[in-house]
Amino acid sequence: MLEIDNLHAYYGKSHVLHGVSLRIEPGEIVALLGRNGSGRSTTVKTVMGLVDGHGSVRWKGEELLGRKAYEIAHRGIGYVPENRDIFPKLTVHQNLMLGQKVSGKSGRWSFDDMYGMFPRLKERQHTEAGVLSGGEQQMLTLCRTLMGDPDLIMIDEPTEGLAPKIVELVGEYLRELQRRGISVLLVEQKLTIALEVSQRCLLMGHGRIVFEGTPAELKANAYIRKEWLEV
Amino acid sequence: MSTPSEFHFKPWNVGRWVIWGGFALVLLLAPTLWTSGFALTMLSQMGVAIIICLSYNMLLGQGGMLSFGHAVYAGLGAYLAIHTLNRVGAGTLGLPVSLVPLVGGLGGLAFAALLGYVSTKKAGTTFAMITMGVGELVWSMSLMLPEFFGGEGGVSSNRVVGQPVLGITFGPQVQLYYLIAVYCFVCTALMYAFTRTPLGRMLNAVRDNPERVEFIGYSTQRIRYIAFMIAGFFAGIGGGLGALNFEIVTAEVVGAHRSGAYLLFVFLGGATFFFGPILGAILMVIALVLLSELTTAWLLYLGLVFLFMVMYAPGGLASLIMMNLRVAAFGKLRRLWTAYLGLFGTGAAALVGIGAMVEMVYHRQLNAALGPDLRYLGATLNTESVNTWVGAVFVMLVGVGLFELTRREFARQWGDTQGEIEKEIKRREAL
Amino acid sequence: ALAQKGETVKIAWIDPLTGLMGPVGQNQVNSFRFFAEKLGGAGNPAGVKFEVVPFDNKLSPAESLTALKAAIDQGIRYVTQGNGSGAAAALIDAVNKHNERNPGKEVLYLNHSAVDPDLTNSKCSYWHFRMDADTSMKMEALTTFMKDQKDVQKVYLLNQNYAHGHQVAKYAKEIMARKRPDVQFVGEDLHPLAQVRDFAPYIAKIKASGADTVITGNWGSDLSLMLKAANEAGLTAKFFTYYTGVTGTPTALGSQGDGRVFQVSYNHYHLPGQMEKWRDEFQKKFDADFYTGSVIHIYTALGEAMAKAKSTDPVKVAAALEGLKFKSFNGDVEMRKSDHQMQQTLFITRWQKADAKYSYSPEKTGYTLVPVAQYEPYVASTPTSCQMKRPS
Amino acid sequence: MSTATPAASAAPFAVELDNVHKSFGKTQIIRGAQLQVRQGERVAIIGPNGAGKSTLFNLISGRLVPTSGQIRLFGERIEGKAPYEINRKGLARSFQVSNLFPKLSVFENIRCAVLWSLGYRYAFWKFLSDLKDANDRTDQLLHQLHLDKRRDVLAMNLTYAEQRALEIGLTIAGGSQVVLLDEPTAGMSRGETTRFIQLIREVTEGRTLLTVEHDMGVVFGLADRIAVLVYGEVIAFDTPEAVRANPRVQEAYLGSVLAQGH
Amino acid sequence: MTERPGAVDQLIINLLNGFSSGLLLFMLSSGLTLIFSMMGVLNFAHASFYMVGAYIGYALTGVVGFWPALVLAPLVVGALGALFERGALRRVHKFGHVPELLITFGLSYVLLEVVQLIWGRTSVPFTPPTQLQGSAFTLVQSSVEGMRLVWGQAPAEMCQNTASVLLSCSRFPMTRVFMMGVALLMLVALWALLTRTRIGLVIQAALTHPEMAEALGHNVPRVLMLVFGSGCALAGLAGVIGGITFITEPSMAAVVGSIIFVVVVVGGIGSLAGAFVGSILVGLLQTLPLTVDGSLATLLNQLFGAGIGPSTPGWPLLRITLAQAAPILPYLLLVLILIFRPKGLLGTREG
Ligand SMILES: Nc1ncnc2c1ncn2[C@@H]1O[C@H](COP(=O)(O)OP(=O)(O)OP(=O)(O)O)[C@@H](O)[C@H]1O
Ligand SMILES: Nc1ncnc2c1ncn2[C@@H]1O[C@H](COP(=O)(O)OP(=O)(O)OP(=O)(O)O)[C@@H](O)[C@H]1O
Ligand SMILES: CC(C)C[C@H](N)C(=O)O
Ligand SMILES: [Mg+2]
Ligand SMILES: [Mg+2]
Repeated sequence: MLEIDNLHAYYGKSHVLHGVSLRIEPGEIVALLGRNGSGRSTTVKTVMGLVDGHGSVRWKGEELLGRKAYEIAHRGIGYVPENRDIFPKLTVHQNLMLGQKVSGKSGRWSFDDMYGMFPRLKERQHTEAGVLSGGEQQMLTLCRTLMGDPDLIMIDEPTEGLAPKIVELVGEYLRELQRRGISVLLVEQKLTIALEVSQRCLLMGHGRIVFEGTPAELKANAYIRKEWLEV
Repeated sequence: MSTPSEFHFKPWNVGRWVIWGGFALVLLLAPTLWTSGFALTMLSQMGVAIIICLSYNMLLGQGGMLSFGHAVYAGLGAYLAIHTLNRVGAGTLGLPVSLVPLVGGLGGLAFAALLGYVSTKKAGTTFAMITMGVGELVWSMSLMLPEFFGGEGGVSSNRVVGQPVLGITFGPQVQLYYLIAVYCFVCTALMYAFTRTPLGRMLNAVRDNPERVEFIGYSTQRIRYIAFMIAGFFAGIGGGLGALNFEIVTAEVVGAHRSGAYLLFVFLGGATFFFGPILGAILMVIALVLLSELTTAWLLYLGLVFLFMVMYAPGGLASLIMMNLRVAAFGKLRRLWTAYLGLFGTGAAALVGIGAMVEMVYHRQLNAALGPDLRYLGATLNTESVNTWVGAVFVMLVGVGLFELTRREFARQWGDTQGEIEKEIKRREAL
Repeated sequence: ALAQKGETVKIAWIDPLTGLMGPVGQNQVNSFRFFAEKLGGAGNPAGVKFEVVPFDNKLSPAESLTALKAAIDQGIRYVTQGNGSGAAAALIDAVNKHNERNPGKEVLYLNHSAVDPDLTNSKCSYWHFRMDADTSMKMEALTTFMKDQKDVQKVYLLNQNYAHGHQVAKYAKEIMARKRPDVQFVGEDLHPLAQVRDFAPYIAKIKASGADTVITGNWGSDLSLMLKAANEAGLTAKFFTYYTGVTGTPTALGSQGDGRVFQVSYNHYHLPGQMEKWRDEFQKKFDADFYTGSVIHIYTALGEAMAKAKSTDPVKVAAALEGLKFKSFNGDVEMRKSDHQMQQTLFITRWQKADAKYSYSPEKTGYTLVPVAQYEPYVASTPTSCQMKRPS
Repeated sequence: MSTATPAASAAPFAVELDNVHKSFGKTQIIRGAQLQVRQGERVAIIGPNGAGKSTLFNLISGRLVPTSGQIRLFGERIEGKAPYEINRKGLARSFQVSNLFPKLSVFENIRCAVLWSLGYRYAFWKFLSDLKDANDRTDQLLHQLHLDKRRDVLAMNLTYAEQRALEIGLTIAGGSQVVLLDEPTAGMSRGETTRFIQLIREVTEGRTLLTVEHDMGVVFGLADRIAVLVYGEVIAFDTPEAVRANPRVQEAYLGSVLAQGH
Repeated sequence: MTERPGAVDQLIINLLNGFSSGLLLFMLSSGLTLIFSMMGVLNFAHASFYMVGAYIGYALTGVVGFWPALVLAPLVVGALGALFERGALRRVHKFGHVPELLITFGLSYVLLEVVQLIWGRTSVPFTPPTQLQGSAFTLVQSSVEGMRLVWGQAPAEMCQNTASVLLSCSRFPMTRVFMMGVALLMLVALWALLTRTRIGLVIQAALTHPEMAEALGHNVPRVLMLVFGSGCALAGLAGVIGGITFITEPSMAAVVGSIIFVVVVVGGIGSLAGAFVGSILVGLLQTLPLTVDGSLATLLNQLFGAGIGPSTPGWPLLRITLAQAAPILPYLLLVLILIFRPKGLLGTREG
């Protein structure tokens, strides 16, 4: 339902994406892997309308490029940024409230689902989000985006700064999404959970997709891993 | 702070010698280019303004301290200076007139030490508001303490006192101008030197990220405080020179309007570069003194200039200049000059049109009785006749229209050049 | 056949055109232009033409000095100013210095409305001539009038906190004590100039003091807001003022203070003959009221003096101006030699509905100032402490 | 895997936490933490998210004041002192999210951090360019951090990894004996991480090091001893092997991930 | 009885005056604090919008009559504000707070000149409608019966002293009562808007991470425009009411210019309640001291008979009466608050 075709993106004048093409089917989890600076975040941001790009990004048949971020969000795409971007002055609960696009409407998801998934947040729900621990903030962003009830959720490095145990939790969380029929674009660079949860892996390098295949294929292909993931 | 060490600029740094030499030369020759007495006072006022604006930028540009009360320190310095001058005049104090500004400086320093202590406890908006409050306090005080502030009439004095030192009485304006010029040069040099010192650099650090500063061993409050006092000192010197220049000091020098003007024009000149405030100061004198002589609509023009400058050149003049210097440095300015020509041409046309209309509106409101005719850029406009209005509108519309077109073209070319420069830089880094 | 016949005398007008007193200044510069035509050329014995060159001093002493420099550069030798006694003092000082430092380039300062008595006493200067009547003289006239008003018993002084206001309060107390020892000053206040939005507290205070009379030098909104608040609070005291006439005040005043507001001035709207024509012509031309009568004094005095001196050289003219006697719109006037303070007739006027007899209504308010008393120069004349230093 | 060097085991204590408590409002975050780190030791602090690791660092570095308990640096009590005072006593820290001087060049960033330790304090009568020692030390540090190529780039224009490196640089520049690093390798790829650990080893050579990490690879690669913080308490403080074996730690923190990978 | 009549009623009147001017300040500062706290913009043109409101109210009154104008004028001003936000402020938002502040600075110049071009440089006769003219009530203080309250304007004979009784009447004008009423309504309305709606949250979120707020589906630009617009509208409303209560002239902006910042900061940035308390406090601080003619000197002399006179050092300071010092008290308060409680009285966060 999301088709990216030959996408180019620039920061000022520096050319970052050199024709990225990929598609995501309903209800599948796609992992977007790659080194630092390979352009994964940029890809996601461009889809979200936070960086302007050229080429085509079609969502359920509609062109998204040139649309404003909030319009895109309203069409059912959720975005979890890599640097968390929680609203520090608002409480945890208020942050979640802002996840909802329309007050009180969060479709498939309720506050309790969230607190159920990450009990830690329930304990902290009335503290200013700004003082949350790194990990707690990470959990909060995940939940906040879900409250908007997206059909596709693009998550940028969710396991970063999480305790191993929580990392597993996140894996659980992703499968839960899938169970509820939500597609996921998972941006990762450590293979940790990516290989476990995803159906397809895309590998990015220098602003291009350099490999596409199942986790198994990626595991098998030592050369590609060496070339595009490890040093 | 005038330890000699600050003067041995790197001898091999030619560029720096050229710049400072040029600066000195300009100060030296200015009065020979503009000779009239009025021009001389303007130049003198510019010299004073330069010192004060530079001192203000220590806070705003280098320390990220938005002060609404800088006039307080320049002003109180001025008052102390004028009182000192009167003492000298009365013979109760033996001090060469040329040193009186230093008294102003010490005054500024003292008050900055006193009031700055409370102001610099906090940063950000809190700091801004405290300075505003302190400013208003001092201002209202000035009306309540005529003994010191001389009430509405202010304190006046005579700078021709004591026996002339090698024939210099400071009677003639030009002699005073050169005194101001010397102070201006030295203070500018000192303040530039300041930016090259440990404290100066830490001040930038405090501006960018006060929290981290605390974790590399420095007390942000202390840094702000010291910087504030130094700024106060130079502001005071400026004030003292101003006192000598006018031979009168009135309460307005500590007023909020002054403080506002310093802020506005420092920003207009460009707070992000050291020399920005110098441009700002020159503009300030031109705008406040000359412009009001030229047109009754000066306040409107001033307001508009600010609106547009802030919108289109938030870095101030200085940044505009530096951007073009960068283009020049990469030898691409030649490519842009046609675009610039078009820009200025059409822009001028638009301005002429707009100016004509503004002037006519004002004329109709204020001087209609003096007959319909209005002198404007050598031409005579009849504010009654429809034709002139149509004409003005036409000129304006055409001007604006063409300007917009050329602007687009320019923007495109500018974008390209910047892009190439970026690439070039990347390439050089790669090597 | 006079030497200077047909010569053009430029006068630098250094007063506010923007800010607080902008409107007052605008009105005054128009007055100067208007009478430059009327009294220029054939209009004066010397046959000189007058040209006014306005400079906006933004009511600031320092700016006034810059303007003075500019004027001198343009070779202008005559300067006039009037709004703000502070600027006036600064100008006197600067003119003194200039004339001392640049012999042969002397400049004369003709003061049209700055009324601080110091200017012709402690600060008096040979190069300064005041055509307005100073605060003390006006107070003399005012108190002479109040002397016979038996219902004036308890006086309250409410003034702007600046030179002019201070002077009014000071002289009110001094002179009243002399003329009406029985009058009791029940209170005094100084409020910041043009800063007060709400006069109710002051009025409440006046009521509490039980005052039946208020003396104030206030002008502009400071005066009208004061009277507005007085009405609202039901304070029925008499107000004795200096500047009810200046631009903006009549409009703001409106029906308030009908019959209870008095003004002291050296002129009023209903002077007979030539003055009426000029008043109406001015009104028609500028859609404004002519109240700065001293403008006429200035031109006439210059004309007379230049004729007498057979020259437009400020030094000679200054000499001729000293002790000059001539006839002006308010009768015989004299530029007193000892301190260069014009001696002239003063009027007390009252704010009330315009009627057939007193038809002219400032700012078309339907109200006007009608003369209720008139005092010969000697009545309001005050002694001077001036030690005039004349160039040898 | 390095084990506690015999030298360290005898050395005097650098940092001591004695029954430290910290609560925000009514929520207790640190509940009587006990920890004693010897000079020259490399200690990793691990624990679930929100256990209080960063808070602990904030308490030690003076960013926060403990509600109760003692914190000693080289035997001297420092709780409640201002960050800059503590820093002057020889303790420096890095931050979980890079905390640099964005509008200053890389070189300036580091030089700012060396100034105080070289005794230039608030001097405004000396030229920076004349401070040979400061400039040399800075250049040498840049070389160590592999940032000498980016010397004159503004900090805000650095890539993420470079910013992390600079963050470490700012921390160690002052030459403090005790160094606290909060998740130094967070957000780095495996490859960079390995390089980075190497870097940290070099630059903190011979100093006392406390670091917070979630990446077990890093932890075991870097630490002589590991302290496990759970709900504001140190539940274990021992050699990596021992900690890894400890069932409480398994249950509270590591989970099963440890089995696979690394 | 010996006591002069009019002591109590004067006190009451003074308090009422203090409150009413405080409430006008609140009308102004509520808008300012709204913009300040939610957009982080120090809107130096706020007082100018107050003036514009008065003038537009005056102009509209001529066309549609006062009451419709009372509603329309604020809307017009609000629209102007929104327009400015859209056209200018939005562009400079990314440059940081100082440019934002300076652009409003520039705007205040332009507004002043434009108003003067359209309506002239002196005051315009903007009078209250008949319903609001005259007194709301009169306090009649009698040396015999004490004080009582008469609605409307007390008949003259009630105030005439007779041989036996001393009487004094103090009236309280309708306009002020109206002003107080509107201000209180405003307080309630705003409070509802901010606490009962999500918009407040969205704005605060946009303050720190605008991009993220958009990515979550909130139309941030429009919200900001709304906020700025409503802030200006509030100023406009205050303008219309201030215009009829006091005087409609160009300098009316300058008079309130900086005092409203004092109010906002003293009360606590971002706190509506704070703005309210601050306004009342400053209002009282501006009025009550005016009634006190005592100075430090008199105080010391009376308390400990310290023979302070013109010869005493520091006499110029000691001599100043509280009445004269009144104008500076708010600023003194500002500085003290910022030093000892930078959050402001009811504020939640610093700067
Ligand atoms: N705001 C920006 N301005 C300029 N260049 C940028 C900006 N953001 C990213 N870049 C550059 O674009 C390239 C791709 O960045 P991006 O963030 O998409 O990489 P990534 O794959 O997400 O890596 P990581 O997130 O691990 O750093 C990098 O070279 C980066 O330096
Ligand atoms: N200023 C504060 N006010 C209230 N609670 C706070 C404050 N600072 C931290 N906390 C709480 O203290 C707990 C510990 O935070 P801390 O940042 O120390 O966790 P951490 O161990 O660093 O976790 P992570 O590994 O995710 O960074 C968190 O639950 C956080 O919400
Ligand atoms: C013209 C007047 C309103 C001003 C007055 N003469 C003064 O001294 O300020
Ligand atoms: Mg990324
Ligand atoms: Mg942490």
